[in-house]
Amino acid sequence: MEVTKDKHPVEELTKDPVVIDQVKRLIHIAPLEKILNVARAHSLWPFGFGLACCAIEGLMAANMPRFDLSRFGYEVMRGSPRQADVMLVCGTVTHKAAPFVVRLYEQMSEPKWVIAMGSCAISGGPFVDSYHVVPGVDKLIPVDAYIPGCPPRPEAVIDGWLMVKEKILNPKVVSKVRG
Amino acid sequence: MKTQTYSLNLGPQHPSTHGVFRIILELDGETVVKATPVPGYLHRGIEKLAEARTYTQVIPYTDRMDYLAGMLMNWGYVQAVEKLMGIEVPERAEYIRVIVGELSRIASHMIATGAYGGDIGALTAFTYTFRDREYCIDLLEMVSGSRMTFSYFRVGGVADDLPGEFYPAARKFLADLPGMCDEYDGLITGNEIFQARTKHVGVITPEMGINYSLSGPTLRGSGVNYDLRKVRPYSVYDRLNFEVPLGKNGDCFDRFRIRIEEMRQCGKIIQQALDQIPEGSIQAKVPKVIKPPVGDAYAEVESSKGVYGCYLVSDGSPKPYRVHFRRPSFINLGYLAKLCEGWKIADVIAILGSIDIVLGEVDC
Amino acid sequence: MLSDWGAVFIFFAVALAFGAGGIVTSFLIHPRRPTAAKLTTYECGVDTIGPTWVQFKTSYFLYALLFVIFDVETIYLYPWAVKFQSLGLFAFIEMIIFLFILIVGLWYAWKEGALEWK
Amino acid sequence: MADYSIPADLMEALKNKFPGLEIQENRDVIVPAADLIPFMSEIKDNQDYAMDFLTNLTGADYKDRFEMVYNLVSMTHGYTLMVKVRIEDKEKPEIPSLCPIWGGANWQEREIYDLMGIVFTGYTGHPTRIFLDDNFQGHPLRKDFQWQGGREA
Repeated sequence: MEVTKDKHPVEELTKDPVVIDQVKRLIHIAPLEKILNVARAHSLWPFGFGLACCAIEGLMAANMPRFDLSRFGYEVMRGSPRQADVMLVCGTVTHKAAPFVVRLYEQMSEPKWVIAMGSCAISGGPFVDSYHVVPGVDKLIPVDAYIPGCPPRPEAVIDGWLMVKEKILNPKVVSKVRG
Repeated sequence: MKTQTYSLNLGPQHPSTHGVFRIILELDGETVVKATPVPGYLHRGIEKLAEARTYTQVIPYTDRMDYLAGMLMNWGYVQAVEKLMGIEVPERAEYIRVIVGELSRIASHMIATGAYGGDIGALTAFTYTFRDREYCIDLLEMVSGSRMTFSYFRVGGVADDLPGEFYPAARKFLADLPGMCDEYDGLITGNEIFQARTKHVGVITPEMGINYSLSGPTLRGSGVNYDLRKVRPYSVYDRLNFEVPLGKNGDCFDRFRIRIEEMRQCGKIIQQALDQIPEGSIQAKVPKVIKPPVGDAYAEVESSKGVYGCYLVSDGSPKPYRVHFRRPSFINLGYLAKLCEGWKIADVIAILGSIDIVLGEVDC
Repeated sequence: MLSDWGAVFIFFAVALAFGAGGIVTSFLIHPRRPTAAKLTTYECGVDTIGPTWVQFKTSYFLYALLFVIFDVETIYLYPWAVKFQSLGLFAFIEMIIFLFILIVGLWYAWKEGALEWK
Repeated sequence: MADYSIPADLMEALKNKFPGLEIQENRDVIVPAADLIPFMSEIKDNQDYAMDFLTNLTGADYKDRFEMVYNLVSMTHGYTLMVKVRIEDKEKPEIPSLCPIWGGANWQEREIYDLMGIVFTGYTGHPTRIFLDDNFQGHPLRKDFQWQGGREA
């Protein structure tokens, strides 16, 4: 997502700094993208893309009564990439599955995000030495949030979702070192 | 008017394939003319990786195969190593293995029940079964510290003892279990839409089931009484009495119904095991570095999907020379191609759901 | 006289605006980045196999046709059902005849096997 | 563990019907590749053994030979039997397929061909890969298989 520039339109009208500061303080023209981002961040539609064990924790357990992802508004699980916002890659990406992982990512409509869940999706995990495993899904598609664990607990998955929300609301948060 | 058949991908990315499993369906309208299953999208080469690991390091790979019943996977592998080395597992460890194994079976059957309800369209069933599975997973987490990939078994015993608060929590869970199973019966089994969609669909005859080496609820749904815990009792199963539920006409409905029955029987088994568990050590005398004698061994365990076997070849070094896992989900799928012919697309999803496959185990 | 129809018209306009509004605003503001890969057909993540424009069975068409007929029939039933008491016996008989004609049509379709899925 | 193997007298009957048989001390049976099919159909059809359930079918790659391992169970009598077959020819390993006898052998044989490279003759549809792509070079479970893992040094 390109970062919108913070130029205020009043700067074309006058060069007087005092006026510009007052107008900037009073009239806050949020670009349309920022408003949409607030709406998007609070109702992301996950793309149910269960590969292996993490799918049970990330797609199923996190959505079910005890951990209840719908408290955050992310429970609408879509089966097709056309209607999904976030691609939750949970499980091991193998060489045979790599082409259709990339294809599904490309078939998703903008704006789209990717969460790599579990050590298999992050770096190949326990199967990194295998002849048939892609060591990390970020070798195929750009990833926005990584959730370590094998499998990560549903609470960690929810924390991953909140990281993506944080990233959507103010993109500069990416550069801030967390924790 | 002659109609052309067309090919459709019930593809790797599909809500009802329980993971990345692909069936190329040749369809004439709605009816399946030919079905070609294509597994392999999750093939991680566990058997090749196991050859480069020591005997104890292979244990975490086993419960990433059938990640719904991790304990039973550990059991199959560990039993093969013990048979190869001729180790006698102490009494208490055997009882602990039965308790956590049956708990893992309950958790696996709960997902199978909920997912099958979801496949047929009863999405709320999934919520109920998962809510109860969380209680079952709490018990297993109390014992092993992890929710799904336990790696709790060791060659010659188990990692550590049952914690003190496990017994009251387990008894409370066992008291609620029959109520949970009645709830699933009332919610799913009794639903006539569910029955209309699953009765007399995907019928497996006993002869075909045996000929195609099917096992577990898939085979017992056709009335074949083949449950390793009864046919060749291993561990302490010969001291526990329980019945093996059998189906009558081998259709999707029977395969589904006996899974709920099996959950009730698991409750009875755990009850008896909790009553009879003796005191004592939980780990046999095993050398620090496990070097089995040269030779091979094959041992089998009844996992929630069927007979789970492990064939081990040792050349005396601390690393296994060859490890082969007999995976029930993989072999149960061998019959899917013939089973789906002639049924409609919706029935194919019902049949695939009733065989209850887990892709980590199919592709190994 | 006009005001009565005016109310109906306003109701219709609001309904139209509500529906079309959502579509138009989303059309205006959603980002458009059509890439070649994005426009390929989605079939579970893999390429389609074989020709997809095939002659398929007529039962799809017959089912849709029967549904449309009986859907239209229920539209006619609604106004009648609303004014059921005040219309009296004559309208009741009239509607029964109308229903009977359609039931005969359904019976014929059923006998001819339009509903079975061969 | 109770002993579920075939009793001695039935084993003797097999021995003299198939002279090439070699019975190990733990009652595993080594069958020469030539009369694998007759042996297997004998123990399946002959009601004394009634080995109608093929539990496991796998292969192992040793230095001087390949070895196929079949585990069989008799549903009626409850016997279990492990049958081994040695394939001396390492360059072109071939063995008759058991699919005509047990349908369950189909996928397991395709898996062994895919990962080990042992060709199963006498059945249409073999040998085809089941897990890996058709253009995958080599058979991973062979000891001489070279591959490049994902671990950055």
